[in-house]
Amino acid sequence: MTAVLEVKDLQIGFGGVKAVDGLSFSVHEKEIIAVIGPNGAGKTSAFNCITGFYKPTAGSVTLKGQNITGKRPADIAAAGVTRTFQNLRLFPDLTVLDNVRAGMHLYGGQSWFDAILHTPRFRRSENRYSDEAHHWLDFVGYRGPRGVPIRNLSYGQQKQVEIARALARKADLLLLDEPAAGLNFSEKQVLLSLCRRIRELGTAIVLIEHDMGLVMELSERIVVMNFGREIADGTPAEVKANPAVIEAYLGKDDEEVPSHGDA
Amino acid sequence: MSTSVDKTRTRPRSNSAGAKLSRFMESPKIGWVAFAIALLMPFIIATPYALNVMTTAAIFVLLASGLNIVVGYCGLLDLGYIAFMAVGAYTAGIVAKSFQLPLLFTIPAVIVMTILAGLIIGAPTLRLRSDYLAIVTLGFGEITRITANNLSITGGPSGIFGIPGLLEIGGIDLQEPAIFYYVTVVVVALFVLAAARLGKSRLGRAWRFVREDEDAAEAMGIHTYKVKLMAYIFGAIWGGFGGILFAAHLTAVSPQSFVFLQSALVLMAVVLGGMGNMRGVVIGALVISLLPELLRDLSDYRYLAFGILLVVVMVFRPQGFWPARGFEPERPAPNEAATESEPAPPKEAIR
Amino acid sequence: MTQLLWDGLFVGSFYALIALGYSMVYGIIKLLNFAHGDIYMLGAFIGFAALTSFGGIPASLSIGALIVVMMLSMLLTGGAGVLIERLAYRPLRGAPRLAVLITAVGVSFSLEYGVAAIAGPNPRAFPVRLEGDVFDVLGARISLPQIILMLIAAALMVLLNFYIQKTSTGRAMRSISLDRNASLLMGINVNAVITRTFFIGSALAGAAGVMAGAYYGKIDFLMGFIIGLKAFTAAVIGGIGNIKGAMLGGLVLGLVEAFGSEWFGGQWRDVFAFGVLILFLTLRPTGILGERVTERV
Amino acid sequence: MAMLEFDDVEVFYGKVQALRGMNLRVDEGEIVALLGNNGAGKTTTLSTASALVRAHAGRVAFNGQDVTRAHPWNVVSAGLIHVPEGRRIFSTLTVLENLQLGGYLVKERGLVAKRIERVYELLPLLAERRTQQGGTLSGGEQQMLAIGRGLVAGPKMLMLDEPSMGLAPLIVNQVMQVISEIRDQGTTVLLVEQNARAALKVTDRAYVIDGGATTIEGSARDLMADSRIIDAYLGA
Amino acid sequence: LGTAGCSGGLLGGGGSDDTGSTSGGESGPIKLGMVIPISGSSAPTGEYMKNGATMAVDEINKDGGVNGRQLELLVEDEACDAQQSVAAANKVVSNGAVVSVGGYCSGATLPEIPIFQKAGIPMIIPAANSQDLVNQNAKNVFLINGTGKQQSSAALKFMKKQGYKTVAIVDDNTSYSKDINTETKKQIEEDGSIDVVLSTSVTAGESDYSAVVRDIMQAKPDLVYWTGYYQEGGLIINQLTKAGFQGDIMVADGSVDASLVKIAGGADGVYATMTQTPDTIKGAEDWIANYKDKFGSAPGPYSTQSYDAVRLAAEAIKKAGSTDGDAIIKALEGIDGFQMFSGPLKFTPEHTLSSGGFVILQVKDGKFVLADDLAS
Ligand SMILES: Nc1ncnc2c1ncn2[C@@H]1O[C@H](COP(=O)(O)OP(=O)(O)OP(=O)(O)O)[C@@H](O)[C@H]1O
Ligand SMILES: Nc1ncnc2c1ncn2[C@@H]1O[C@H](COP(=O)(O)OP(=O)(O)OP(=O)(O)O)[C@@H](O)[C@H]1O
Ligand SMILES: CC(C)C[C@H](N)C(=O)O
Ligand SMILES: [Mg+2]
Ligand SMILES: [Mg+2]
Repeated sequence: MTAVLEVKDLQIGFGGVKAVDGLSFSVHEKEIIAVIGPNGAGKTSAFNCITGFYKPTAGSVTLKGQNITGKRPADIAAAGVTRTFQNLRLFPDLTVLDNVRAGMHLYGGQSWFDAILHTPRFRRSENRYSDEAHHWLDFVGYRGPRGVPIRNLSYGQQKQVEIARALARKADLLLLDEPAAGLNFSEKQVLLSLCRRIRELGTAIVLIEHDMGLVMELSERIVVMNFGREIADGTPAEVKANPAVIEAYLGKDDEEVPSHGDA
Repeated sequence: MSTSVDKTRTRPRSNSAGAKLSRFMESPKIGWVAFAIALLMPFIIATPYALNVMTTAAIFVLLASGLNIVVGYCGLLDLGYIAFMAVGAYTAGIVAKSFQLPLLFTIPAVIVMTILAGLIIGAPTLRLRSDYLAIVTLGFGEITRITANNLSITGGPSGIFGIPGLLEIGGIDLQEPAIFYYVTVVVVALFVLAAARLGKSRLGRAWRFVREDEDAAEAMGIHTYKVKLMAYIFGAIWGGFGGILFAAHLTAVSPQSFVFLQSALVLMAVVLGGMGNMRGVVIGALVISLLPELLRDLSDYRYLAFGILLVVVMVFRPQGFWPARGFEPERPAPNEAATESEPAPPKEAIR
Repeated sequence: MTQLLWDGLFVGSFYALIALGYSMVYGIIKLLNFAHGDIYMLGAFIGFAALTSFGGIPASLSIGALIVVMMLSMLLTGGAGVLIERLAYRPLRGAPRLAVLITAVGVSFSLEYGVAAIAGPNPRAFPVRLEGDVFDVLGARISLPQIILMLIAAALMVLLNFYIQKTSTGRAMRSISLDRNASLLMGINVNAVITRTFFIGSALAGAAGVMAGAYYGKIDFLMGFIIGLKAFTAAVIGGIGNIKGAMLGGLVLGLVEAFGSEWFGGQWRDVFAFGVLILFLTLRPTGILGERVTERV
Repeated sequence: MAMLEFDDVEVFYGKVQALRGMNLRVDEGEIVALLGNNGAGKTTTLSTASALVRAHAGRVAFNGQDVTRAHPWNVVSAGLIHVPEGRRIFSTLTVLENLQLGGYLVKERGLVAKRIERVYELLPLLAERRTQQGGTLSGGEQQMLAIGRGLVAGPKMLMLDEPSMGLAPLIVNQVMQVISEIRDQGTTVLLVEQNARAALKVTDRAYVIDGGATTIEGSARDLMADSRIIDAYLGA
Repeated sequence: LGTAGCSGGLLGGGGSDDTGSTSGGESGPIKLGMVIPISGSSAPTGEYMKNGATMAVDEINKDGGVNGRQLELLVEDEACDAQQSVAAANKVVSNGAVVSVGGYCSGATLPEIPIFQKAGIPMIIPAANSQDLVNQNAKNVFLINGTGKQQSSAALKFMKKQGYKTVAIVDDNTSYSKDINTETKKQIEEDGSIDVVLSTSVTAGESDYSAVVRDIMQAKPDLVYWTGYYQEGGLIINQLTKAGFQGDIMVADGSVDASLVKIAGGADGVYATMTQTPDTIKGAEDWIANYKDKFGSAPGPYSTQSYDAVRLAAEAIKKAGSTDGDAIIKALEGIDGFQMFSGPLKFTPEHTLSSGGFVILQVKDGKFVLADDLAS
């Protein structure tokens, strides 16, 4: 299997704090990988380095053999990475459909010239944009209204739209930052199957998640971070049994771990 | 004046009078109606004064539609927009006067100069957010005006006057007030239509994404710098054409015409009309340019009344007269749905 | 050279005083209050009206009278600011920011031409003039009134800075600017805090108006326009919304202008000043003390 | 005695109706949980109680006092504190300043400082970061800060909107413990939680909200055995 | 729809029923258009001008009008802005004006010329005096204020008489003011006996002019010549005095106003290049008293010129015996010896004043009085 993403010795610091401190891991095609770790371990910062929102102070990020370290977010997106955000980042005044269309920006298909003249090319591409927007909303199982501004949606609905927007990008690699936060049990089940269907599309997934049930059930491999470093990397079973992980993250008393899958 | 792209997506709606009206207001027909009214106006009243005021208003509509691209679509608060018109007007005036050319032939020069101006103003401002951007554009506006005021090629404080007309062919002088009015209306209508269409395209959406959240836009692969520059360049070209018409209309160009207040007035037109919605902006521009004329008879109290009216209007319609609609039809019509149920499965990733 | 520095700082301290109000109001409701310069004008006219209605003031009493009048003017302009906020800005809470900006321009027109309608369009000579000894400091001519005015300005600024940074009202002002709804959940009476902000900001502008009237001797209904723009510029240079930044920005702008006209001549001064501003912001997009954009993704 | 009471409350956002005859009651000293799907109206319920959102019909009473038409600051000073969804940290203020704002209406000076110290004890991660800007905290750290900020107010009743969101499992337990502790010290709690398993462990009672009204109500123990709840919120 | 409503209302409000015809008609009042600044920073002067013109109209009407018809003044605001002045000029044309008696800001007056020219309407410009107005060579344009060139030669003449060796010239960056600055500098340099040690501009509308004061103190000229308006002029005089400036100060006609003295906090000794004003003309006391009576305040700059512009228009219409533009122009060209405040009138072929141009005034006891008529 070829590596879709290779992260090597990644580092980023803020003032004195080293948020990410020499992180390395790789993701292979069609893999689903979870990144877990205590709050403030540097998970989101690592995502930000990979997607260009932070410029790593050291280390490298390689996407399908192409070095994307330190590039602009837009270029990295064009190279084939897409993401969601921990604190939703949708376009609040734009409609649900338009938000999803944002993910299709790289499809192109029309120039401003086409737009001014309303050429057939323009009409064709606009129809495609609309059709696919509906398709992706259907794909994530979104049931809410589609022609209204995002700010009218509840938190959970917005999370779905954000995933639909990311999917519309059709990237090789999808980074999800706590996709299950704010979802209840049945909604998490939907998310679970959604992730599997995404993998079937040929997209590798890296997700940050605190819901252990979901993580254990979904991921092939788990990377555990603490203080910016990797403290474990292995299959769910390996990680679950790793004393360092229990100490830092899961807690000793298994009974007390609130998760949905272990009951 | 814009055509809806998603024609197929209109749902059957109730047929009450109100619904009919609102459907009409949102349909492309309204643009034609407005255009027809503009063409018929001179048959109702054609004093030089009326023609002059209407021509000025039309030029103002052009400016507002250009600024709407920058502010309304892309969210770049530009407080020096009038500088683009200045660049257009001065370029046209200088070229036309020194080569004794009809103004029409200055268009290429104006386009080049305004694009240049757009780039110069755009480039350093790309990293700036909202209000820092506002002051920098304001600064550029002032720099443009003061420079024009101090250079001799621009005629210093008295500016350039005696500018040749647009064109004179076979006894028809486009400069005749009535003819000039028609020329202006047609040009302005085309530009407004183009701006509205741009707004409903991929580029137009990209502008909105940048306006709403630059980071998220970047994450979707939208090169925010490029997109912003495009907004400046389009805004600049619109302003440049406004400048040509302005120069032709007044036959004179001088720095006082490009003071900060003018930029503020164009911005008011955009906001008052409804940012981001071309129809609203057209109305806003008409109101802002015609209101002071309507209030002329109040003489001393003219601007007092204007100021109070502005406040009152905004208090009652904070979103502007005709705000951009945040809604679109939900689903394709059933006959279209057939193709939709089986969407093209996403194949390879798009680079 | 020292003269240049001194002149720059003196003008700069006026800019700073007005920029403060600009920055405060901006800080709390993200409004570029274009009417702020006109409050300064209003302050000057209130001072003018008060002093003329006192009748002739013996020169010996003038400083005392001036301070009383300045207080009065601060009170009234503060009140005017509050009224404007109540009538013209509050109804637009939650409306797009630019809508409020337009209302502000409307208010600006109304103030300018309202005063012109009442007091006439003619410029007025201020009834009291600050005159005083002139000292020679390192080759610069510095006059007593200049020193007094700068001291007053500095005192007002220091007080204000303390108020914003150290008191809980100040903290509330900053929190409202960041997230109004969350501030409500802290139990902050947002309306009251905004009112207070407008009062303080406008009162400072009113004070500056009276001071300018007494120092320069001339007031007119459009006097707030240019200085309003300057204050806006100063506030931005300093990092808009930042109180210390506004003071610093005012002083810097004063100096930049002084050097600009020295080096390039008066006609190019503003080109130079704006050029410096643009260059500076290109290198440092959030102004001198502007807070780092810490929005995380 | 009823601490918080909703009588047939209706709330609209423009044309969208979010609450349709909401009835709810939280008694003094209780911990009550609200469960429900996305968009059910949980957040709206809390916002209505804290007067961020105005009810179009019905009545909301806090501690015997009608707060349907009150201002948010009146509600806060009456002792009802709302820790909002999505944290809403003041991003450029420091952790300490954020906490101080939590005590905005507390008149005694020393009291705020004392409570802040207490928060640092409960959530030690915050103590390490007291001078860091709130906006630069990690998601979970922000969540802790939001909860801490609510505690500094010294609430009679605390409403928490998804407090466990984004928290590591260890911390979730910690937070749930904090919640039962403050109840033991006399604070009533209304809790919106998607992590129903963790929530029901500490709560006395729970409501399920659907379509803007409560549909199921019962004691935590009963609900944990209710198949409808298990299917939707707990998992087998 | 909005378009129709607005424009319809607008034009209705315009109150014009003749469509596009520009002839004044042969009955009803004879209309004089006056496009001046009523708003903006030049508003005060607009007021003075309007009053002066109104006074003349009333006097003439009281005496039975012109050719048996009454005069009517159509005043429109131009705010010193080209765009507004074009609208205003079109409005007075549409409303049937036969002569234009306005024009204060040169920049705003310039674009009016083609409009009035096309309509065949003569313009008697009471104040605006940029050389550019003359350079247009429009046959309908008549300037009854001295031009910038004339003012500059007057200034130079006086400087030489006084024996100044060094002068500083300061303008406010408006076309009128800069025009005088450059023209004076040019003439001084051609003449060769005086040094221009400083020629600079300030920005109008500010309060602090320490920069230019500093430059002047450094250059130490014998005379400072301020070519802008009285608002800034007063401030600059004040700030120069405070800085201890010892040389003389002279101002141009835009600064001749009682307010200059008040703003400066005393300006005794300051010279001015100016056409005669009522205060300096013997026998004008009655006129001033009348004006005060009528408007409750003293006349200001260009009250007299506007008064004269109306009287001149009336005279020309009377002589032409009609309201036809060409006839009036011819009549104006033929006028010789018509008495105005500035002296007997005769136009040069360029339609500027041939005599009775500039004199030197000086502030004495807070009032501008004649210091030198430059006759010799
Ligand atoms: N821009 C920044 N400035 C200062 N410190 C930062 C910044 N970004 C992150 N940090 C710090 O770096 C650390 C790692 O943050 P990060 O957001 O990556 O954590 P995380 O693993 O995603 O945690 P969580 O699970 O709580 O979301 C945190 O302690 C945070 O305070
Ligand atoms: N500002 C708003 N404008 C319009 N509609 C809104 C707004 N906020 C919420 N709604 C609508 O009101 C309904 C209830 O929303 P609410 O946020 O209360 O749900 P919730 O139960 O908290 O959901 P979640 O678990 O996703 O947070 C939803 O259908 C939502 O679309
Ligand atoms: C002083 C005035 C007669 C000058 C006039 N403002 C002009 O522009 O010509
Ligand atoms: Mg995180
Ligand atoms: Mg919610």
